[in-house]
Amino acid sequence: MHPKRKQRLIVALVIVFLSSVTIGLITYALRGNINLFYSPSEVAAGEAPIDRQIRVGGMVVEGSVRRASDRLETRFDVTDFVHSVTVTYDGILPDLFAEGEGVVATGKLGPNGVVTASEVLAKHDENYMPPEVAEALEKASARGSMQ
Amino acid sequence: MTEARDIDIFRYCRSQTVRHLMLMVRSPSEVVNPLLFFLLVIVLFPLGLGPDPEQLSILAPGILWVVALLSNLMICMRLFVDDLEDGSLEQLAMARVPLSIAVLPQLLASWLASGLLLSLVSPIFGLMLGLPLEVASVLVVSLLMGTAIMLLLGAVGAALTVGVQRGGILLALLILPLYVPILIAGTRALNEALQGGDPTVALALLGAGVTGGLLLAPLAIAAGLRVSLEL
Amino acid sequence: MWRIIHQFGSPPWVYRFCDKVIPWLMPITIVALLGGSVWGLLFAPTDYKQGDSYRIIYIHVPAAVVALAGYYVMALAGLVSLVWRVKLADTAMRAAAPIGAAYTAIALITGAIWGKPTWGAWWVWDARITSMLILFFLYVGVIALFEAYENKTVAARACAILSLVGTVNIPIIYKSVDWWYSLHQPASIKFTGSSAIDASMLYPLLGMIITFYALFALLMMLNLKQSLTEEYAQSAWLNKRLAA
Amino acid sequence: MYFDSVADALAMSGHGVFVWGAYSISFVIIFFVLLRPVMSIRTLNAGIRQEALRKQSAQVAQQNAS
Repeated sequence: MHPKRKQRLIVALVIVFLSSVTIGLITYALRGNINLFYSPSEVAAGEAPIDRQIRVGGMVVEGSVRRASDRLETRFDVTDFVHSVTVTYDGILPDLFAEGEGVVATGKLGPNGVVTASEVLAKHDENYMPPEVAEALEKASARGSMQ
Repeated sequence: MTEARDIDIFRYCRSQTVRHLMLMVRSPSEVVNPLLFFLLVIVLFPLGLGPDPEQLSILAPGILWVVALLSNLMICMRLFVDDLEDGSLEQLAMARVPLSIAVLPQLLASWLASGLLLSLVSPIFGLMLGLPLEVASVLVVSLLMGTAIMLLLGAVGAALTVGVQRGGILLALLILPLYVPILIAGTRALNEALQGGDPTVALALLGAGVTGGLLLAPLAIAAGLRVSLEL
Repeated sequence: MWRIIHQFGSPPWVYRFCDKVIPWLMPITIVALLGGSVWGLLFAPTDYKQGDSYRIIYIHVPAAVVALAGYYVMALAGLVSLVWRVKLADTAMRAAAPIGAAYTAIALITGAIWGKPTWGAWWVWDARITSMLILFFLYVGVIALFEAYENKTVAARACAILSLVGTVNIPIIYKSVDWWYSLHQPASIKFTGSSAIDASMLYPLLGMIITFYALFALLMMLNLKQSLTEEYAQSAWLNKRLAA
Repeated sequence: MYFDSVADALAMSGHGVFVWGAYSISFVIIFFVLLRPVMSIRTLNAGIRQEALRKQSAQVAQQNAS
């Protein structure tokens, strides 16, 4: 083969090789669980690793918030409406933290299935509506569930 | 003319790499200084944070990567400066080999002298910061790939700023934001390894960065050098 | 088709176009900006969860949306200037950078202020905030690189390369930071299906987004006009136009 | 108006500082990016006009002299 053409062929092959490796590695990486964010169902199924920093997100179960009388510690359940997981947190909770609201807790999952959080952040959802609308929606859903 | 055009780019690359390596051997301070900087800054952290090994090992991945990033920045600042001054950069641009390929030998030589060396000695620094020996392999592999991407990206910035007076701070401003994904993937791989997780995902992303960077960065470097040479 | 492109490449034509459009775009934009803010501040209903602090959305979201779009405008101008060597594309790119930086700054500052009552922190290293901060540095980098070169034609080409490198990196940066840590809510305005935002709040928000785009266009034209006046101070067409 | 009184609108049930602060900072930034080119164009134009006048008078003076 003409040396010039041979060079071109090699350069083209190198480009093809590099791009296929790039695509292959990216697809491999995307298939792996790269996010350390777990839903309570995943925690319940034992998918979350124990004793390492993870994040658990979901809704705070209504009526589950218990505050210790002598310390700052708070216990509450976080649910994704299928399973729930108990979270304990020793610190000041953000303003928007409330029962029935979304939170993201960062902490370690103990072998007893309780997450000891080092940080709790209120995660506000993407819904924006006037209070009257929210009320009406609530009423509508209450009526719907009664029927 | 046709004879002159038929230059063997592989032989050219090989000889250029050797030439650049010889230049570095002749002035070893350029090789040793970034390593010394790496060592000095790493020594500063235990002195500033206190010698508690547990606390240090938590911070170690971040410290190692940030310092590797900074010493890489130091190398990038010097990357094309001498070549521009003695005119060999202009020769390179005029050479019969495409500029995007012609810059590769210098990058390879710089990486061998900086990234490779730094990665290979990094387990020692890791030990100083309380990292267990088990994660040494992940540290070395992630740094090998990370320093390569950083050099490729940094060379783009160096090519753009080589003609500018006092381009050092400017280079940092241009390049450090682009280093963020590398920093995240690198520390992630180490943290995964430290906590008994699976570092392969983060390592795969770094690998993709190396190959993707090898594809795209030379084009940007060549374009940047042409701008700096006002060709 | 080619005639239009040719016209966009012609400084006198662009100057005249800016001169014609600015006098009516400026008052409209300012009125829309004030009107939209009053609507969002005083007339839009309060949110059922966040209360009144959500009203920052009418500044924060439009600024963030246009800041990101502005980067692509800048990179596109850079591409045109690199490939077709259109001098006006250089000027457009230079015009876009400070506006983009200002929009990013607004998005960051209002985001921080909104974060305090909602998340309980002025600053969280959330994916979108961090990417926005990096976007800000990219804008500042382009401005600084342009200022660093003596020869402005060379400077524009260097900036074009930098902004193109940034374009490749923005999705990667966003993805990597997202992977690292995320707190932001998902997008509220959806083009398919029903929006998660009530109509009484959506309309002022959409109005503000359009207004911020208009403001971007206005600022682009002002900056373009300024650069053209600077570059062509000696030219006959400009002198004639100013004398008239 | 959604609010009952001006005081309510200013207070915004306790979030007033944040909301009004965010809006005013944004408007200050917008004001400055808007003002910069406008002022710059004004001074540039004045300079160009002055230059043109100077040239014109120089021309007239030359004509008078010749």
